[in-house]
Amino acid sequence: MMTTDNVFAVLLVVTPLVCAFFVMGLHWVDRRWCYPLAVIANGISFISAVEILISVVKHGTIHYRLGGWRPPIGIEYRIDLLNAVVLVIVSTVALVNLFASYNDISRELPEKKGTFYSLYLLFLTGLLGVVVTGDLFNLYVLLEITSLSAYSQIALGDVRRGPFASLNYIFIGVIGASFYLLGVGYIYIMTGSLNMADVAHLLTRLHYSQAIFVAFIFCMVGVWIKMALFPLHIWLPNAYTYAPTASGRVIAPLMTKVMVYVMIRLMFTVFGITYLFKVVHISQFVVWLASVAIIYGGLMALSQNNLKKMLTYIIVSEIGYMVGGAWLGNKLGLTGAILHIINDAFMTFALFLAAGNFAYRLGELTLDNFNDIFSKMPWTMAGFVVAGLSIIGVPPTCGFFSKWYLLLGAFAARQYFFFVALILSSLVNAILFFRIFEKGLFGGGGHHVSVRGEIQEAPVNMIICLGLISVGLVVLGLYAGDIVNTFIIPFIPQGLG
Amino acid sequence: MHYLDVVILTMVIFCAIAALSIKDLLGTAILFGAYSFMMCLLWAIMGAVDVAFTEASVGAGVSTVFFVGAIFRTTRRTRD
Amino acid sequence: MKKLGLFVTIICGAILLYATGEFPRWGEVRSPASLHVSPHYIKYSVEETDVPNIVTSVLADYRGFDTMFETTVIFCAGLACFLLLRVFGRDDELTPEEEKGIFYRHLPTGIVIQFKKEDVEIRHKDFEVVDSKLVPYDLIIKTACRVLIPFIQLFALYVVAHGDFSPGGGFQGGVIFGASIILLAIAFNLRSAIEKINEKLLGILSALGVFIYAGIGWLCLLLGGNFLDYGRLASILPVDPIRARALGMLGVEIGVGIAVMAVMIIIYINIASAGRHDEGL
Amino acid sequence: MQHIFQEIMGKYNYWLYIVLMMIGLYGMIAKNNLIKKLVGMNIFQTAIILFYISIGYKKGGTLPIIEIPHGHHSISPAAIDIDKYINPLPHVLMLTAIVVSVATFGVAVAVALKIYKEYNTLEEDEIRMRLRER
Repeated sequence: MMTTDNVFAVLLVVTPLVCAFFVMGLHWVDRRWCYPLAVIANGISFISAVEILISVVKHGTIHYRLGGWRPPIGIEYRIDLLNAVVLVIVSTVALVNLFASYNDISRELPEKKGTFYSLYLLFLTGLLGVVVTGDLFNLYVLLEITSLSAYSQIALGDVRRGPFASLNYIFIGVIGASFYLLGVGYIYIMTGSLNMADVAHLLTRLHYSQAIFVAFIFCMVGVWIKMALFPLHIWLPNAYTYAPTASGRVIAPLMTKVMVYVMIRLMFTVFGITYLFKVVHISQFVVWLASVAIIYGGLMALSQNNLKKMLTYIIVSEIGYMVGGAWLGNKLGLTGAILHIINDAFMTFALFLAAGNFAYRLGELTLDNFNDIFSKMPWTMAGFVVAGLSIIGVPPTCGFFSKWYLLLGAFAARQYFFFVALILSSLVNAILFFRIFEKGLFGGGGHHVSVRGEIQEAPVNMIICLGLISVGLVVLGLYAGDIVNTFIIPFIPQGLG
Repeated sequence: MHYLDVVILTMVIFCAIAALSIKDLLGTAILFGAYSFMMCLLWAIMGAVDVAFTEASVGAGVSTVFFVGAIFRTTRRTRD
Repeated sequence: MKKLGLFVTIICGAILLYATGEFPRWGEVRSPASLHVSPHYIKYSVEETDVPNIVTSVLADYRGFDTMFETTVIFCAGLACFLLLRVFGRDDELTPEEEKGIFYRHLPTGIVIQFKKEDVEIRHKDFEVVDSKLVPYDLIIKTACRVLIPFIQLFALYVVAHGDFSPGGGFQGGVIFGASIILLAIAFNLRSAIEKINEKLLGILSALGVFIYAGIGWLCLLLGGNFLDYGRLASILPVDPIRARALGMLGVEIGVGIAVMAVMIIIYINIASAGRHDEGL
Repeated sequence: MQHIFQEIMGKYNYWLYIVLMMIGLYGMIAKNNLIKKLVGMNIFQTAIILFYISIGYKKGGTLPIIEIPHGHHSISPAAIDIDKYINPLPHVLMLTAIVVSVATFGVAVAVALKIYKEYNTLEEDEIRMRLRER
């Protein structure tokens, strides 16, 4: 009756899921096996993701019918270029982080190591599932797995502030997810379907419906809450700052990027460009909001005295880039936004990796602790410099290219406020990072006795991970043109200006 | 049939407001249990028996127990 | 905060209200939602899956993938409660009363006595350790629960097994089974419940339950079908593909039931004792 | 007049779900006690579930369990009248949503207990005050 589809599509999600159960079981049997199993599971996901990307580039969109049912009846996985690229990003970042976090977890959560890895794998499952699915409700369920594991990982962090930050995140996250669910409900009552492609087809004759407009607003606001776009970002800085190092490093770069992916998927696949830019006239407003987010994030980052908190505000600002780019309504803007998803995931990951290395040796991450850090931790600092330059947007690194596309897009769309915000943000980032570089180089060896004794370079595995990612930033920059041509241009929907 | 529906809907809203405004957390827990039970009746009327069954066992049953457990481990008093 | 809350709430309410004008009437038979996808389920559920309860067939088969993740959500909650709350040993200070010694209750009479720590350790079936004198002890409740619990558990098993034909299924059955153990923990005390079904077992059961679900999915994959395509199970079961779907669903429901049962108990014991696994409520 | 009355009778279920949702949302944002916020969260989620269940309802429809005629093992698709059975899809979705909400609730309670252990209070403003003191 039915043929089998590309098996990697399901291996990708189910392997970490099944291994999470084994890791949980092994926690009571022999804890030494938990870590290798987690690495293996993550590795299989990574290989599947790469395999899928190659297959999509060669043969086009992959369909996988779960349970063998045809799409609107059953759940379908539909993987095009955008999914495939984001899948590779997610699995790479999670895998590298797993290598880097071995020491942190042994130090921060020695007793509950096994169960923590189980939670980590569930988080990965959720993210991959959100990216790969082609069903609106399935997306909600996986979003909740992701969020639930993120909440509990954050609550495990800083004893004093972690749980409170986590509970705030829970409340706001539940509002976001429920808004999304409401939006889906409104779509369902008007169309009767939950499959994205099917809904997109049915929506073409419902463009001027009030209910669909409300559904659109609620889906978007829900996603914005989850990704922390400017006025809805209040949960993010605390939650990401006080998470355990190992989880903060993966939650911070991935959660927001995946939510941006969800936004782009909803916008361009489900609602379609005609609806976005011809029927609903909110793009001007959203781009404006994104510009405010960029400036606000930058200014708040300037006023922080803690490196991790500063980085979280940089994330708030980067979200503005991607949202603004996607809503510019032209090819260049969308290209920039998607390229920035790729680049920003790795840039923020590199920054958080470096912050993790510093935290491992310094303990507190107040900026004064960075005095003369270049001589103590040269390799970590080198990686940090590359990541910082990339965030600022200095040419050979990848940050420059996505920013360039966004600037061109803003100019073409005559969104000069967004244009100015982008340039201003580069300046602010330059001040932010050069302030730290300057301290690290010329800060003088004032007080150098940290809680953890003599400061030295971070463990080798952490250095290697950071080095890998920072070299990756330059490589991504050098091949930016190829990435745009192979992965992004074919995805851009026809009809964008 | 219609009237029963309206009466239960009113009770649901009443329970929700009461659960949020009462100053004793144990009372909140019990009212929340009542709220869940009313909700479950409402769904049973609308023919969603499976959902009603789940809500009866989860919302009115286990959730309330979790609530009471949490209140027992923390405090009963609140200012709002 | 109050004003902000009111403002946000009213805005949301107004936007939602604005859209209801276009909705089909409540109870409308020919609404878009009941004309597009759902007729397929109603018409073909029996023919394609041999399960008359459409909710079960959609839950476990047509949209079985959702349900697998729903069970994973529950598993994740249990894991999170364990990770967040469980403390090993007693981390806080003892109350002055407890410092003097350990309380024992003589079960036949209900009298509580206290021994100094160093003195003796009583291991006798008539005595049990309690935390303080205030823990109530009621023979009537205990006896009533002792009678009630087997019936609750029997009902839970019925709900799991009969989910194909009547309301119910793995999730409800699992919650009811878990509730029976929670009842035991409330009526007696947490310690005696944990003695019956210990933490390690619960952890492994919760993982096992979800693993049964995912494992059946894998099995279908290995037998050459798509993930969760229960029809493929027919090649190892002595039935036709349609019946195999019903059996696959039953297997999956059992997995859900086990996982949910274990997780409900894990959450309860961790919340009721704040992770110390002592007397409980 | 007749029209307005019909409109009210046809939509009141949706309106009341909105009222419930507003109550829950308000409780979640404006209440100070963390347990109260949790109650608000649950009310909010059940209101959405009520909305979905309302979508599925059909007047005169019966439970979504197919009646197989006595003495038969199966029933042919042609013999089933789709208008007779309530739409089962929202029920399935909401079973999942209930499970998700109870899972979130469990985690939230666990986190709240952890907060109580640290601050010895569940009032949000007191916790914020303590945080500022440090």
